[in-house]
Amino acid sequence: MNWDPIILTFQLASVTTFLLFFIALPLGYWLSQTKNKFKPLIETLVSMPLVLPPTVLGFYFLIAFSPGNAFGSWLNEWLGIKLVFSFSGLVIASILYSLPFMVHPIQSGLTNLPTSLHDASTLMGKSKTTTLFKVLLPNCKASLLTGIILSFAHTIGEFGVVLMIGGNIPGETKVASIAIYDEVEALNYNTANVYSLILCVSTFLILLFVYLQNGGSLKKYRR
Amino acid sequence: MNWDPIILTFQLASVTTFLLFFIALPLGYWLSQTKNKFKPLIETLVSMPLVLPPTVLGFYFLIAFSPGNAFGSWLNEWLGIKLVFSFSGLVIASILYSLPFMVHPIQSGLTNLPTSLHDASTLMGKSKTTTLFKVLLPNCKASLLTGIILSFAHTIGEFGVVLMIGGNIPGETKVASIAIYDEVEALNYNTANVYSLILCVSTFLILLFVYLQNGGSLKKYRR
Amino acid sequence: MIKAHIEKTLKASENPLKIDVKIHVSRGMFASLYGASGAGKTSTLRMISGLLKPDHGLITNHEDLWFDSNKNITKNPKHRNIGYVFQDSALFPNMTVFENLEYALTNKRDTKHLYQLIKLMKLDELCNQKPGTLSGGQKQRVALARALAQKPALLLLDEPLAALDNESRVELQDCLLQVHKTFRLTTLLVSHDIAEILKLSDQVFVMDHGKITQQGSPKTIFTQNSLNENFEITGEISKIERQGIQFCMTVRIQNTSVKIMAKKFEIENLKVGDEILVGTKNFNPFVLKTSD
Amino acid sequence: MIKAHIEKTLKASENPLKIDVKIHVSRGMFASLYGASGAGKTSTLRMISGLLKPDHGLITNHEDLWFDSNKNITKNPKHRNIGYVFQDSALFPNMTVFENLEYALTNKRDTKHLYQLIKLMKLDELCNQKPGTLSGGQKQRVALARALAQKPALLLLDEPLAALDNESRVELQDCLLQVHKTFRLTTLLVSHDIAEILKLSDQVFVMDHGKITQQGSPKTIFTQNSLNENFEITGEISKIERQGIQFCMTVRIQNTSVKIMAKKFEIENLKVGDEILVGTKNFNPFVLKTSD
Amino acid sequence: TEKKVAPSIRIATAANMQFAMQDLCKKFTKFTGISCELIVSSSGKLTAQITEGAPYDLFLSANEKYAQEIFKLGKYQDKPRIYAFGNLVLWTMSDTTAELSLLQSEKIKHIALPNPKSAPYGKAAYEVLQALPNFQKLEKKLVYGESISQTNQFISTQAAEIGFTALSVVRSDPYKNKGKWTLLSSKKHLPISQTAILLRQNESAKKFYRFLFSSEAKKTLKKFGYLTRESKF
Ligand SMILES: Nc1ncnc2c1ncn2[C@@H]1O[C@H](COP(=O)(O)OP(=O)(O)OP(=O)(O)O)[C@@H](O)[C@H]1O
Ligand SMILES: Nc1ncnc2c1ncn2[C@@H]1O[C@H](COP(=O)(O)OP(=O)(O)OP(=O)(O)O)[C@@H](O)[C@H]1O
Ligand SMILES: [Mg+2]
Ligand SMILES: [Mg+2]
Repeated sequence: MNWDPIILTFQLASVTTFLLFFIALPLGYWLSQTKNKFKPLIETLVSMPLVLPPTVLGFYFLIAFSPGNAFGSWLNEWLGIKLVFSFSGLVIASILYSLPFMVHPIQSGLTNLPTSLHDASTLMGKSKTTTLFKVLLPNCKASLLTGIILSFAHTIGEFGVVLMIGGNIPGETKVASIAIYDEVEALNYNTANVYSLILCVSTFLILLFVYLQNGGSLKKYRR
Repeated sequence: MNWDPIILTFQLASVTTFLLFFIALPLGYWLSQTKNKFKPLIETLVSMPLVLPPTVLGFYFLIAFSPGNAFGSWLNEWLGIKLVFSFSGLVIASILYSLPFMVHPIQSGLTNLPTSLHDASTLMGKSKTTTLFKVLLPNCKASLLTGIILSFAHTIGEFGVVLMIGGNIPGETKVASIAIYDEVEALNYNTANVYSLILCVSTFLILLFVYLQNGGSLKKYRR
Repeated sequence: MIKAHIEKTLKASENPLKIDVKIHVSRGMFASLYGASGAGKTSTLRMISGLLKPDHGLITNHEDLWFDSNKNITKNPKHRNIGYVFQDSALFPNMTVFENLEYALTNKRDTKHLYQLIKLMKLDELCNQKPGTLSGGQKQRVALARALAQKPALLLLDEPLAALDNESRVELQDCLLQVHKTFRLTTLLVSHDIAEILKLSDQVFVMDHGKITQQGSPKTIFTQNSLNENFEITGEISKIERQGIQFCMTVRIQNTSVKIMAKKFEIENLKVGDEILVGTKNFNPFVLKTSD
Repeated sequence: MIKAHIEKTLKASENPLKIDVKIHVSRGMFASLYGASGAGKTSTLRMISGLLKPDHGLITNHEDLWFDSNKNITKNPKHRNIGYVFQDSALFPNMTVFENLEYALTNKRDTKHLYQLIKLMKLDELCNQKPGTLSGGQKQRVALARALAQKPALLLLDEPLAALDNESRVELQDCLLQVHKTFRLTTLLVSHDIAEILKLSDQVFVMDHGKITQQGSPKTIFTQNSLNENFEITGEISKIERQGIQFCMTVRIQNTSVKIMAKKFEIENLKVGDEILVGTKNFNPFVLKTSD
Repeated sequence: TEKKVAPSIRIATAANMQFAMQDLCKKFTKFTGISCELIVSSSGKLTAQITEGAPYDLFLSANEKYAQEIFKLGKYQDKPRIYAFGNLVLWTMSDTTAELSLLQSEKIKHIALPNPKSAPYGKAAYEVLQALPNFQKLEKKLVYGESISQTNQFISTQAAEIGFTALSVVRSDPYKNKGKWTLLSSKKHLPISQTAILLRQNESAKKFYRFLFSSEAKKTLKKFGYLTRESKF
């Protein structure tokens, strides 16, 4: 058995989760605060990856990212970035694909904080950034953790998008879910089972941790 | 262009959502009430479809449901139900796959109701069922709606599982997401684009409706 | 007669709270449970009602055994027939006021009782409104009516008036008095308002850190306890005038005249010339020097 | 001197509420805003602080223009330097009491001011605790200290004591009095407790359905308003005894003796034999017939 | 909507064969009145589904291995039979002619081919590449499509500058005049044996099975770029 796909999967999940956190943070914060009338529209767009078939998404990524296309060639020529068949492309696609899994918990965590915390900090003359980092985020750690862990687990399980734009390059874009698919295609069911087991067990443990932790932190406030 | 896949998709989504509602209702209710120590475990299992690669899930469904297998043959012989390559099989797989999208909103809707509503009804001598249907559910309609609509939209977008156990049989298991895949495979990008457009627009509108409605119902209580 | 001898350890936050209480309330009496926040008042009520299971103990209502840890008997709360008013009213938002009352009826056809309650509690005009459109005071009035609709064997009131402003509060207290006069239900009220307890109840249990520290008549308890909570002085009625729906009595005390507003039922057996005792519970006076 | 002439229509629920108020509070004064629930008190405070934008109007603090709808000027709330105490305390749960106070400091090195506050408000022992472990009264004491830590130009208090039990409430009222004596901050308190307003404030605004219906000194307002809310009678001090940290005065009124507890600062210029006026605000008496 | 003509047969078809099969089916229906449904997917997935009892009448696999795998189950009477051989081409969307020598050029960043593990055309392409002198360098440029169709997507969207595909693809209607391609000699790789196995012994299915080996079918297969028994041997 080859461990590369497993290692690569965890690398992809880590990098994606890390970057996603910093993208989702301002977005979730904005959504939790705004009364803008376009808010439902933005919320819908953020949630689209939940309901779109990943292969559809992947196919359009392929078209958008490929250098034969205006956007893709612009990226390629001006920034020297090639998004198809590369780890960085997978990261970008995964970020888009896991976006709702990070934005939703952050947004709801911030929304559920009493507004008086935000107001109090503002009236003390603190900037929005100070308020966010010193007051709001430390008080919704559980939501942040949920977001981080869900995104991580979801990226581990990602398949359709990666299949479409990854090109199945060993050590670069061949993640575990693709490896399972490959082995199934090649009728090596035993190897597929081993990969699947590793994937299932690790996502299971990760989720169980979230729920144990959530239960625990909720219990403190339950009457 | 063939409308069959679109019609089939909406049929599948409707049947799945309908059945799922009645499965998720007792489950969500139980999760919202219980202090059982296995609760985090059940919550984890319910959430697994969120993070597992659909193709992995589909592959194991295929094996589990197939008449060559103990469970599949039992179903086949005793109940006369064949789950692979049939519409009913798709429904069952979709129910499992969309489970968290229905259970989560119902559970959180019920959890967020003041416990005093439940207590008050109990002390009036009402049974759990009466309390649930007369008091609790009517007061978390928004959550129920969210659950129904998310499940519906998610089933529309379903792909990996259906591809594996459905077998792509026109009029029976060839839903829109598979049709798109097929057309892309056959290099008919135009038809694929039309299908994708229909799928994207309908899921977009459905989600937008959820968020407009959520925003609206939240606004009433916002300070 | 309700008897509750119960023990339970609550493990919230760092320091667990051990509740260990003995409460006896005779049939038809109005008893109150007084204590600071966190003393365990709500938990006690929840245990009596069966919403929370005690660790040890015995609860009986007249001949009826509700809980016995030795015999391992727990009567389902839904069969205890308890009228319970929650601090947050707990009206069902999906039903109108009338539907809320109707839902609570044990016998769906007993509409006579329903209309009697609506009349008694002056709910006629609110009947078709949803709870969301009611004021805090109106909500609690409806919640009280709903608790009475099921003709309960016991009435438990958990700070029903704590969230109200002064005016609604006094109004609801009068309403509670009226109800108790009419139905003579055994009642247990949780409150941390001494004036309220003095006004309403026959008996008070003072609770502190899960234990009953004092019990007896409210007047004895609260006057011996905190000297300046209660104040009484005698005077003579010199005039009674009608003012709208109320009455205004002029009372001569020493050489000043004091005007006191009163409800109709309060002055029913009073007339000019009567000597009366004017008291205030919760006496929290200010003092100004007049001679200098 | 804070001046606020503001208008705003709030479109909550079915019937929108139009707030239209003129509030002037002179420098160093303690003013209160009184009114039933839903009258618009909180919204008014939020508009003054800048958390809510008025539709029209003008708000100035001394020479400083905070809001002018004509000139389209809105000063950012974070630059208004307002100390605000919320009903729910709004302490930051992730910080200890000390860190909460420190966070509010405008000048991080001004620890002298910090320690002065901690001493004044008796917070020494709470400094290292997290807000979650404090009682309701302690929480509000910390919240008040925190609002003072930033040396505010204006102190806004939104029912800081509404959720407290009697004992903590009276204690906090004394604390507020003390603070006002020490810092002489222009203060606006929202309350629907008449006794509290009478005890604390120089000036009261009565608010009803978004409008100021009455304003003036609390004594005038509340005595002319509801006859039996206020009660005064004269007596003579016959004894003053120390009892723990408090003092117990025996006052002879008519032929009864009444014992009244008092704080040290309250009896500073009183002695045995002095004639005093004993009053109670929020006079909600009961009447008993004694002659029959 | 037109009513479905009964009886009809379901043919599980490997992706590379789909264009030729569409044509064959049309002809077959015209002759016999029996309609055909094509289930197009990768050979691996179809094999898994047939193993689990998928209701297909006929399976056209892209190589012998998958058909043999199914025959091994012991449920079927007829041995798998090869009915045609596939041809491999090198295909590009750019203006330069597609030559094997072009692969080393700086401009070529990615070379697309189907996954050799599961797709017969991929395996053949890999064999061709391995025989090249500078294979080590080229290996870094390889990107794998899940099936031949995905490889076609990679090439046609220009995500990969060049790639290997089936002759039938570049001769199909959608791609007839797109890009440049060269046929690779079938001597450079093991034969790509298009294999058929009959899954159900019903009359219609048998009829199609027979039709597949008829000279009429062979004509069509040739037109789409396959070699048949006669032409090969
Ligand atoms: N179900 C429970 N499990 C564990 N601890 C609990 C539970 N319910 C309440 N507590 C804790 O027990 C203590 C007493 O709570 P309780 O609600 O009975 O007090 P209370 O006297 O009603 O106070 P208040 O006046 O604030 O309503 C509190 O510290 C509370 O956090
Ligand atoms: N941001 C807002 N937008 C619209 N309506 C609001 C807003 N905030 C409050 N309201 C509504 O305006 C009315 C007045 O609210 P406000 O909180 O100012 O009253 P209040 O006098 O402080 O009452 P309470 O004593 O209950 O705190 C209420 O009916 C409330 O629902
Ligand atoms: Mg309580
Ligand atoms: Mg308010």
